[in-house]
Amino acid sequence: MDITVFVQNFLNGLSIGTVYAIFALGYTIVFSILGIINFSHGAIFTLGAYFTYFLIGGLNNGSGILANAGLPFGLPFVLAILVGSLMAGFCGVLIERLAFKPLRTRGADPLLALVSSLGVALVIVNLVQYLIGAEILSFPSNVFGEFVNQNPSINFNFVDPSRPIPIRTVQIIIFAVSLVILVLLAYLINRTKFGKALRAVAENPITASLLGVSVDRYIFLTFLLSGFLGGLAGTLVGTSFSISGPYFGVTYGLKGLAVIVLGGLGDIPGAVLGGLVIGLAEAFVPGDFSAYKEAVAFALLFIILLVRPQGLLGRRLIQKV
Amino acid sequence: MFESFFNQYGFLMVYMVLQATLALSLYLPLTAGQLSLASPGFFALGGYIAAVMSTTVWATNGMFPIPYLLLEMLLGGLASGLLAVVVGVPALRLRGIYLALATIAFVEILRVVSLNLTITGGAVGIFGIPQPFNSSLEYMWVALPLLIACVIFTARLEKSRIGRAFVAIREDELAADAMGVNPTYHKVLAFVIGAMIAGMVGAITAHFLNTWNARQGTFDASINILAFVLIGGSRMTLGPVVGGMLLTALPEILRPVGDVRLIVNGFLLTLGAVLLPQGLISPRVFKRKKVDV
Amino acid sequence: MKPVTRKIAIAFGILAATTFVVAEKVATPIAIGVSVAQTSNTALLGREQVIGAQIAESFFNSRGGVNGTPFKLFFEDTGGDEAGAINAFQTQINKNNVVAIVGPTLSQQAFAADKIADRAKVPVLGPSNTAKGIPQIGDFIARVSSPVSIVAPNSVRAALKINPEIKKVAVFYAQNDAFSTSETGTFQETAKAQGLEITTVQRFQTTDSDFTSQVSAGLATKPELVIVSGLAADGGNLIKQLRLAGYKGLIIGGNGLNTANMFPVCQQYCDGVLIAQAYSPTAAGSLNAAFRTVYKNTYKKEPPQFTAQAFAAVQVIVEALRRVDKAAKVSGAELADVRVALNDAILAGTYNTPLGTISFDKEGEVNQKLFYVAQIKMNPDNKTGSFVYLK
Amino acid sequence: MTATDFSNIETSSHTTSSILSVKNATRRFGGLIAVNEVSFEVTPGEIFGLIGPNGAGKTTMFNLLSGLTPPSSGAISFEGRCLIGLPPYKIAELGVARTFQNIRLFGNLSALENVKIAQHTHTKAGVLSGVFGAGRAREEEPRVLAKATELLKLVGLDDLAGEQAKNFSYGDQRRLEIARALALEPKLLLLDEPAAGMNPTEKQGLSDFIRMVRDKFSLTIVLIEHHVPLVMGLCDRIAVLNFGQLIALGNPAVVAGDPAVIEAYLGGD
Repeated sequence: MDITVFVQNFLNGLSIGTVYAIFALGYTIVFSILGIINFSHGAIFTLGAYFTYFLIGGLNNGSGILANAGLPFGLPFVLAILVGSLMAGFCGVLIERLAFKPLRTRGADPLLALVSSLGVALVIVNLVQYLIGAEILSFPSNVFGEFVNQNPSINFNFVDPSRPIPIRTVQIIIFAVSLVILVLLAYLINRTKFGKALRAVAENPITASLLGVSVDRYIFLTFLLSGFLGGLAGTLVGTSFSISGPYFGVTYGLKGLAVIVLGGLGDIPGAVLGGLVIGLAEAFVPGDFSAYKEAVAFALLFIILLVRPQGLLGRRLIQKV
Repeated sequence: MFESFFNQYGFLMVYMVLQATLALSLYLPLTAGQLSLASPGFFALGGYIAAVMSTTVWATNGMFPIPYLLLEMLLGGLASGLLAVVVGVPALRLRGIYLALATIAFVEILRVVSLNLTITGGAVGIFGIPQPFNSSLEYMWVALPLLIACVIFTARLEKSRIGRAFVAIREDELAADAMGVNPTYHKVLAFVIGAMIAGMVGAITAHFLNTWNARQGTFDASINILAFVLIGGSRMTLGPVVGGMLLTALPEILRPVGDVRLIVNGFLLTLGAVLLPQGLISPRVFKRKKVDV
Repeated sequence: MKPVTRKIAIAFGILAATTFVVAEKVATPIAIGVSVAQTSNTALLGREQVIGAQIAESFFNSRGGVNGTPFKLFFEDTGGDEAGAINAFQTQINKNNVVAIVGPTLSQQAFAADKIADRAKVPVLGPSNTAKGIPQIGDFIARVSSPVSIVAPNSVRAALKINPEIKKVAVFYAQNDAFSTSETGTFQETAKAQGLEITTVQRFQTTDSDFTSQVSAGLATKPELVIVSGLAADGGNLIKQLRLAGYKGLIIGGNGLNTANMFPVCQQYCDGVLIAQAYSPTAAGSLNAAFRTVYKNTYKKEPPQFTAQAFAAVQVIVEALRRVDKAAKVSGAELADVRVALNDAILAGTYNTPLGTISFDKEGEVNQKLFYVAQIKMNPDNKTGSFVYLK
Repeated sequence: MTATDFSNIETSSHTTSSILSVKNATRRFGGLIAVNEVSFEVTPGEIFGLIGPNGAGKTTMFNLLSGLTPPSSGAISFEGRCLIGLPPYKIAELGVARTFQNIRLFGNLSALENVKIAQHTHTKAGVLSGVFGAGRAREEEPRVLAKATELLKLVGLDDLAGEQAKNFSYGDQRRLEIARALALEPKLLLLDEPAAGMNPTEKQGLSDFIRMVRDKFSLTIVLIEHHVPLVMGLCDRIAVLNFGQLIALGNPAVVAGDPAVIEAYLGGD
């Protein structure tokens, strides 16, 4: 492969891969604590993008019942993205209280969480459609500031000066933001009391509660963090590509599942690795096979599961006899 | 009044029956403890077989002969069963949610492949599929017997030696293994029978919808069918049947609600899961009567 | 025979014996059905159609309806799938007792649902079904949406007029969209017929947003013309990413991109894109002017093609109804008779719609006189723009 | 004296008449060696005890015998047939049945169903035969029911045949597990702590019961047990494991006097 094309594909893969990773982390921490898959995580992704869009003062150009509505104020983008993601986080908590907690207290089959969160996802998507509309919403091109607006792509010359590699500036920003988030998250989980407790709860909720960790409080915080990450990923993708409507998060929701299972369910480094692997694999699909790009994540998932049934970094389940 | 009801809801009633049968295809592997979401893949395959056969090999101008429809169901079932063996033997080593995701991967791969083949008609799919009946309702002649046959088959299987082996694996795979039950064989068997049902339902549905395309076998369908089984009840044959019928009818029942009907639909789904953790139909409902007496 | 089986058999026997006994009458106001995708991920298109139909409803009712009798539109959501379309059609036919149906949104849905209406002898007018074979579903099926094979080639010729040096073409299309896959076939045939070399065919999905791999692979073949068949969100993103990756040549957008919804997606990068149109907001004609004004007053932008087509579909039914009504009063007549007469009237007429003058052949295929090629001109705000009609 | 020396003695004296032969069986879990070079033989008709402090590797040994865990090295043969590499259900088919230390009944199923399932290897009915109640199933089902009922009666649970296993008392669950294992019609029965959770009366009854079962079904029995008096009174021979190694093997009197055994029990637990 031509080195220029290779470098370009590699950078593209990293950029989308880190977003996959952030999104998938939201899935995986919930799984690590409760052993359930939250199907509404894709809808949270959508919500995060919508929240941020309206918080920066964006108007609804959709045809829902809130057509042409908007907030009377506009926050600076950095603040809006934080508040918007946090609001997504609280939606995650709300979902936990309404759809998961009742199941947990009844000791229901964990599979039911799939159905109850599916219902929630259906509500969110159709509520957005009803209130906002099915139309596409776009962030203004100067949302990352004037520099990005004036220089929408940057040419890199580090391989062959005669053939510069154009990379979208937004992609570079997203990559940088994602890296910062991942580092912060690594710190949070490995170094803080919250992180240690989180891991303890993930390891064994019963022991953790005996050790004095308030399991309920950590479940609350986990869903807050999960929703925050989902909403953040949604906003990042939204600024890069525009919000394509209420079904914006659905494809990411599905692909995120592939990411976490590929990496190993409930495994935090695994989600990052899975995101990067799938991002890169998609970027390196040869042009002639672009038809199959959509299937790459799943083909990879299928093959890797056959070789390593517990995913790349997952621990093998040892059944105690 | 009477026949206008059947004119309006004839399609829906047959569709409910077909979807209920499809729910059994997911229920069967679940009786052996295997959460497989592969049903829509086999459903799509069966449909494609019927669509291709009836528009090319057996193309007719008038009514499509019913024996050919039955033959297509047989072919769809067999092809799905065969594919299920190929996919099931490696995939069923996976457990729980890993298996679920691997089967979703299978459905997605099949979908993308069918988008890219000429024989499946790409994104447009296959249309103008010959009709064996004059109205939607008449499909009941095939759909209902298939459902009844599948219900009886499944219910009786559960009471038989093979069914006991399935349930033993669901309860405790390791103990079942130690009691002389070959887990792999029985898991694949349950998966294959489920796939065959899905393939047969697909073959009928292709004629019933008059068209077939890649959107028939998707992740969304996987999750819907799972909801059929869990809301209906995953411990008795009747559960998925009731769940499949009810959830298929729900968006239509809610039609008078207007614009917010899918919001209500989603809300009811969550409510159903939360309030009926055992599903609508559970063995406990039946047992309780016995204990009281 | 077990008792249960016998009961079922008896029920079927009764059913078979009692089809079509009661005759419904046409109500006042006259019921016309509109069944498009108001939910699901196809709703973006369906919403545009609902708006077009609603504008037509108030527009024509305020102009006397059907010779003085008002008509009423019944909206039944099809969702995005085939079964939903059939259920919606069944409700229109048997519960709302409509004289005709406008819908569904997708060609795949039409293949399923139109058959049902045809059997019930209810005329269907497809507002946006462009796939091959739609009018051939049955005698009662027609469409106002021109098949892609007619719309697409104009734009290739227009591109060559702008830049006769073009030799190499890269083609991109949304492979999960029925319209786009048919359209790209036509584009590719046209390009070959014009002596152009197709250097690459890249596929994507309408649900994608990241096209960097397709763009990289496509631009590696050094094309001088790029042809994109897709829908607003994906097509817009693709065009933006093509430009940001340094592509400077001409871009042709398929008919799916003929919507102002694309502008906020590709923003300033939409500028200069050639679009094959079945509807141009700037087209001449007093009716189009009136339609455009109503739309712009409410939605502050140019009406999209889907809206115009839905408007035209309702218009065709209303005008045909007027002719049927002149022969014999429609309101209160036998519903079944009106449906048959209406179908004949639809196919017989010529209609001066916002799409231009249209008529139908005896199969129900639309004959549209005018097609347009427009070039996108973006406004300085980068969120709005216009389609500038190319002569 | 080392474990290896024991095995040498054993192999030379029991080669021809043994039903079960374990040679240098070893199982590692990561760095931990759960079973280390253990060798012993069991003669037909024998009641063979396997004892040792907690964590000595007894249950791991059972898992090696029943195929649930493959040995890292070593050889295990049953009636002269090598068991290495065979999946558990194959070993069960050959005639090795077991119970579990942490009872693994099919909790949601009735006692009757639990026992029926274990007759799987002795029935052949396929899918169609089972569904139509014809062919093999027609002949097998009454036989399966009769046998299950008989076994439940044997363990005194026939009154509770229709009850869900998870609702049983601890002792009843142990009995049901034995009935289920017997339904396999085994030649070798592995009992993992059958007396755990039983009261003294029940324990006394258990000894008689195990002997009765052995005689009635001509079984060979290997059992793990903590309750020393029970083992001493019941077993023909005893093997003692400590930290995965075989430290003593012989008849109860000999083993009880072995200094290594006394050391293991006093020093260990």
